[in-house]
Amino acid sequence: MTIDIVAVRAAIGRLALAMERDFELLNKADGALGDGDLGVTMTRGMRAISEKAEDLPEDLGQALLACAQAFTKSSGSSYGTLLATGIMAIAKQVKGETEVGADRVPELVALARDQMQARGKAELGGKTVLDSLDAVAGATAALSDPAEVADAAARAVTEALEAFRDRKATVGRARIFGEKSVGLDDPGMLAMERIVKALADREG
Amino acid sequence: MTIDIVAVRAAIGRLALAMERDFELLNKADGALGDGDLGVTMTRGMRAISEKAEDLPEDLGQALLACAQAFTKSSGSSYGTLLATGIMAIAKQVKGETEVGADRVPELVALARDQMQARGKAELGGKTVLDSLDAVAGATAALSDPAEVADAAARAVTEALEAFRDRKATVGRARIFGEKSVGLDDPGMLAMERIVKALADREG
Amino acid sequence: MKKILNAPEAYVDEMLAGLTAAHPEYYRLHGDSGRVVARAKAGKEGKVGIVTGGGSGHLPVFTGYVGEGLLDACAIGDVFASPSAEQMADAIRAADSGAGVLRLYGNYGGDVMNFDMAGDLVEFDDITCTTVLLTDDVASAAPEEKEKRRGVAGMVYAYKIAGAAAEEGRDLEGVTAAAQKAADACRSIGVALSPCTVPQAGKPTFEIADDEIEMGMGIHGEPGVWRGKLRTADEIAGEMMDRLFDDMPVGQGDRVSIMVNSLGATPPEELYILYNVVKARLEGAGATIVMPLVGRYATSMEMAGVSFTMMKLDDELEKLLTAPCDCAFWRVG
Amino acid sequence: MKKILNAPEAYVDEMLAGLTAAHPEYYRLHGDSGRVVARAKAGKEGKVGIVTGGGSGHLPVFTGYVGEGLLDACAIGDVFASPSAEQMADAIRAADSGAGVLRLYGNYGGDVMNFDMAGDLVEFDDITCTTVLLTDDVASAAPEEKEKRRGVAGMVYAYKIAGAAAEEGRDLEGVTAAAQKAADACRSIGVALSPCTVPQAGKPTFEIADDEIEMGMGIHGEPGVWRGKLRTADEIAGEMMDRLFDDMPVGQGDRVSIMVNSLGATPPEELYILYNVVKARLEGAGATIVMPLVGRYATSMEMAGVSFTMMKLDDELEKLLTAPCDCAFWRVG
Ligand SMILES: Nc1ncnc2c1ncn2[C@@H]1O[C@H](COP(=O)(O)OP(=O)(O)O)[C@@H](O)[C@H]1O
Ligand SMILES: Nc1ncnc2c1ncn2[C@@H]1O[C@H](COP(=O)(O)OP(=O)(O)O)[C@@H](O)[C@H]1O
Ligand SMILES: [Mg+2]
Ligand SMILES: [Mg+2]
Ligand SMILES: [Mg+2]
Ligand SMILES: [Mg+2]
Repeated sequence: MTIDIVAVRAAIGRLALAMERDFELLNKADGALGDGDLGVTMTRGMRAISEKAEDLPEDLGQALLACAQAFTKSSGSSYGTLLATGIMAIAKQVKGETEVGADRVPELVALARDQMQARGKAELGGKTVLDSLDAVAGATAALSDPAEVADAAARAVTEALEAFRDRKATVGRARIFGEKSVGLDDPGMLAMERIVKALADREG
Repeated sequence: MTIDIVAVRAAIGRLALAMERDFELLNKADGALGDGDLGVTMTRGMRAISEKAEDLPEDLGQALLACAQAFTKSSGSSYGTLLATGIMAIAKQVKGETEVGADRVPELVALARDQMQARGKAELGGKTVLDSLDAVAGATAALSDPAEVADAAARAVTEALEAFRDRKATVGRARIFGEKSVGLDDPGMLAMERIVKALADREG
Repeated sequence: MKKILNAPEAYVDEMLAGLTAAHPEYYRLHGDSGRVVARAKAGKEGKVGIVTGGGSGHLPVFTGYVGEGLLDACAIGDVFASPSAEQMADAIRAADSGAGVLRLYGNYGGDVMNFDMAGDLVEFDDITCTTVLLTDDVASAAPEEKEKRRGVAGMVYAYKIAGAAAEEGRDLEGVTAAAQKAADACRSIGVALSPCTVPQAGKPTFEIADDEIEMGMGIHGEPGVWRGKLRTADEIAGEMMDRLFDDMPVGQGDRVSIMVNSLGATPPEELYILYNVVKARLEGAGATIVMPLVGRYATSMEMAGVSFTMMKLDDELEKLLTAPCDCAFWRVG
Repeated sequence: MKKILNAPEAYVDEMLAGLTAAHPEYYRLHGDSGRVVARAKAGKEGKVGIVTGGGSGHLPVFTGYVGEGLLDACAIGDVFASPSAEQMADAIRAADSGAGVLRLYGNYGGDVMNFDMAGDLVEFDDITCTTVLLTDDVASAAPEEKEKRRGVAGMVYAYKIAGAAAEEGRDLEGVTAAAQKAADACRSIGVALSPCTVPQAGKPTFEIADDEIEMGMGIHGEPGVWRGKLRTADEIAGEMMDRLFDDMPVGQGDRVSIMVNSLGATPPEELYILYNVVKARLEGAGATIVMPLVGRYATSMEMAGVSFTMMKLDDELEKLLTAPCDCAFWRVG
């Protein structure tokens, strides 16, 4: 089983639903360490993408580029811009392809991570979405079976969230909370946990 | 017994004391129907006059003019300006005299009332200090014995206060309180009651 | 409401010290009462003088409007309290350059008595004075008792018109007539959302519930026409325009200037939201808007709320309104 | 805190509609995102463009400073939220007249990422961009981490300097260098007395007791350096000046401009009271004050509080600071 536009559309559907469901959860997490808009960013962004889902071209690069642009237009929040940056990086990489194997996942996630790091100018290990992606890229490396990739990704993203929970935030609005951020989930890592689980179809 | 500069100095002393004593009372009455500064106006004004008391000339006209000016400089409140206007009117009338008989009181009070009315452009009967002065002028008319004048003035000013209590204010800041002013003393009438009683030495 | 100050008694004097220190090119203290502000550069010789006065706490009103094409001098009292007649007389003297002085101010009892008395005082200096009173607040008395109305932000328009007329070289009669015409052409209405605190009183000027507003409330907290639940910007602006139009109808071809004024804390963002309705209503009535003023022109310290002032123009008023003026808070041309 | 608005979602769009309707001689909406404001009259052909951007709720920052001798265009987000990269790209396009565009804005994470991405987007249009970030808030990071500091009211000085440099006809490199010099010469510190309410959030940005203030608090309510009892104006101003002087010593013969800025609700009266201390401290250190700015230059809606921004001048900066500029909120010359 490979990833094609049909799979992308299905994933968009699952993700959009998950983000409607997690609206309050993400706002609340961001409210504790930031400005409380992460749920808004994610539902708005996914609604914008959902509206385009049916019209997405077969070319995965073009399709993902359209998704990134829809997300970017929907808000200017940090997370939205970072996600769009990551999706755009993947889009460029798969331009012209209509099918992508599960074995490409680690490479593409790492690519997104790197581009997002360049955009946000933050270090790895800073308790941000980058650490979630880093964990996913690491855990899926060398895997190629779709189910195994999905399992590993879902497990890794949750483990990263838990592993970083008791560390201090060093980046973005959360940084100003300093010691108070210890024990609280980074909102961006929490959001990425929900995103990866929805994409991997490994909820609950 | 006539009124000379010694009597004026004694009266200033009594009045200044009374105004210190009634500071809160007058602020409160003005607070209910205005901006709550009438006690401030009166103590400030009387302090300014007291400072000059020893240096006042024998000429009652000159002495009262100095009192009026001291009061005017001390504040710009309506009551202060009205009082100064009244004192100035009396000052002009007694210019050059060093003694004034008690029989002149009704004439001088009426004069003050008229000049103050011209300054404030308010009708008699409007529940203001003018009505207090009008009552005093009326009650003392045709009297000449100092003690009788003092008694009549003190009685009249209290009666006026009571008579107007249940009427509606029509002038100054109190006007905007409309019906709510019924049952409340007009602060300026209350102040005049305290003033007249202190001047007449008929406290309590 | 918290205030940044030293001693309450020092509030006004320190404020004036800072104002004149920050803008020495516009303002200077005149005389020794410490409460008279005059232009840093005297007006043209032989120009009619214009003075105003009133309580502190309304910046830019009153002192702020001393400047070219505006006022010559201003007497300023304690917060929300009239200056003394002596101070007003000093202001009149500062404004006089031989051509007489217009006293142009708002209709408040204490101010009126003191300016009248100040007029008596300066008679000795052979200064001729005239008076124009602003009575623009439609909420403060019925049309039949128009002369009892308070003066509010309409003052700013009157300063502008009178100032421009004086700058043009008109004589005292001419300047007074222009000011009176401006005063007659202005109507205002305010709505208050929250009170302010007079430093020496130390407590808010009035109490109002967290979800209430008061339509027509005065700038010192004088009672308005109704108090009720907070409404939408469109509803608030709509009612305010209704009340202005009821008092001074506006129709096809009319030219009007409109001021959307913050009473202090209300931010410009909210004024612009209101302006959409103001504009739609005026243009809907067939009028043309000339030089709309949106901002803080007449305030009550940190009070939240807004006022609208509408001035109907004829050619003369429009020319004077758009003529140049310059002070630290307002520049035209 | 009560606000006058219609729907919270409509706040920014209605505000921009009102702003451009009230001041059509200064501002126009550009493009169809509805969130890009450009000069009504385009700048000189071949002039370097200057854009800024950031969240709404800070008027006159950011949009208000679009104007001659200042900015060419501005992308504006929801209240306290970054505009999107697309909107910023549109603003850059509006500002460009072939000589390149300086992105001049405050150091906030979202804004930085979006302006960078916007730069990527306009590369396709062959527009050369440079960047200068304001990091003037000394309370937001230690001197060793100066590059992490937030940008606050120093932005206004940087707009003024960069705008004047561009108007002079300097090239992109020259304008960028002037802006960077201005940014490097600015230090700010703020103190908050009360919060404001973001319309869509509906509740105050922070809570603070009735007798407390927070020194160094950010304009969105970011924690400051201490929270404590309200003090006198002299003590507050004294500590703020201490913190500025600690970060950027000022001595004999220095020429500095100083901004005493209200965060919104704090009235000018209180700013002038503070200015007395500011002036005494600067002159006491032997410095000369050039063009002090006292007023509302960078706000957070109805937040009560003040900020001080100090800019040390050399001949170049002083010349650019005092050069003419003109927008609806500020005029020099
Ligand atoms: N510079 C950065 N680099 C990496 N991740 C970042 C950066 N800034 C923010 N983030 C991530 O984004 C999340 C916050 O996103 P968001 O709520 O959109 O921010 P804001 O509302 O401040 O724009 C953080 O929890 C963090 O995971
Ligand atoms: N126009 C007027 N004519 C007569 N008396 C007046 C007038 N205005 C005010 N007063 C009197 O002055 C009193 C209020 O004085 P004061 O507190 O000094 O006024 P304010 O503080 O409003 O200047 C009133 O109670 C009334 O007796
Ligand atoms: Mg956020
Ligand atoms: Mg945000
Ligand atoms: Mg009173
Ligand atoms: Mg008073």
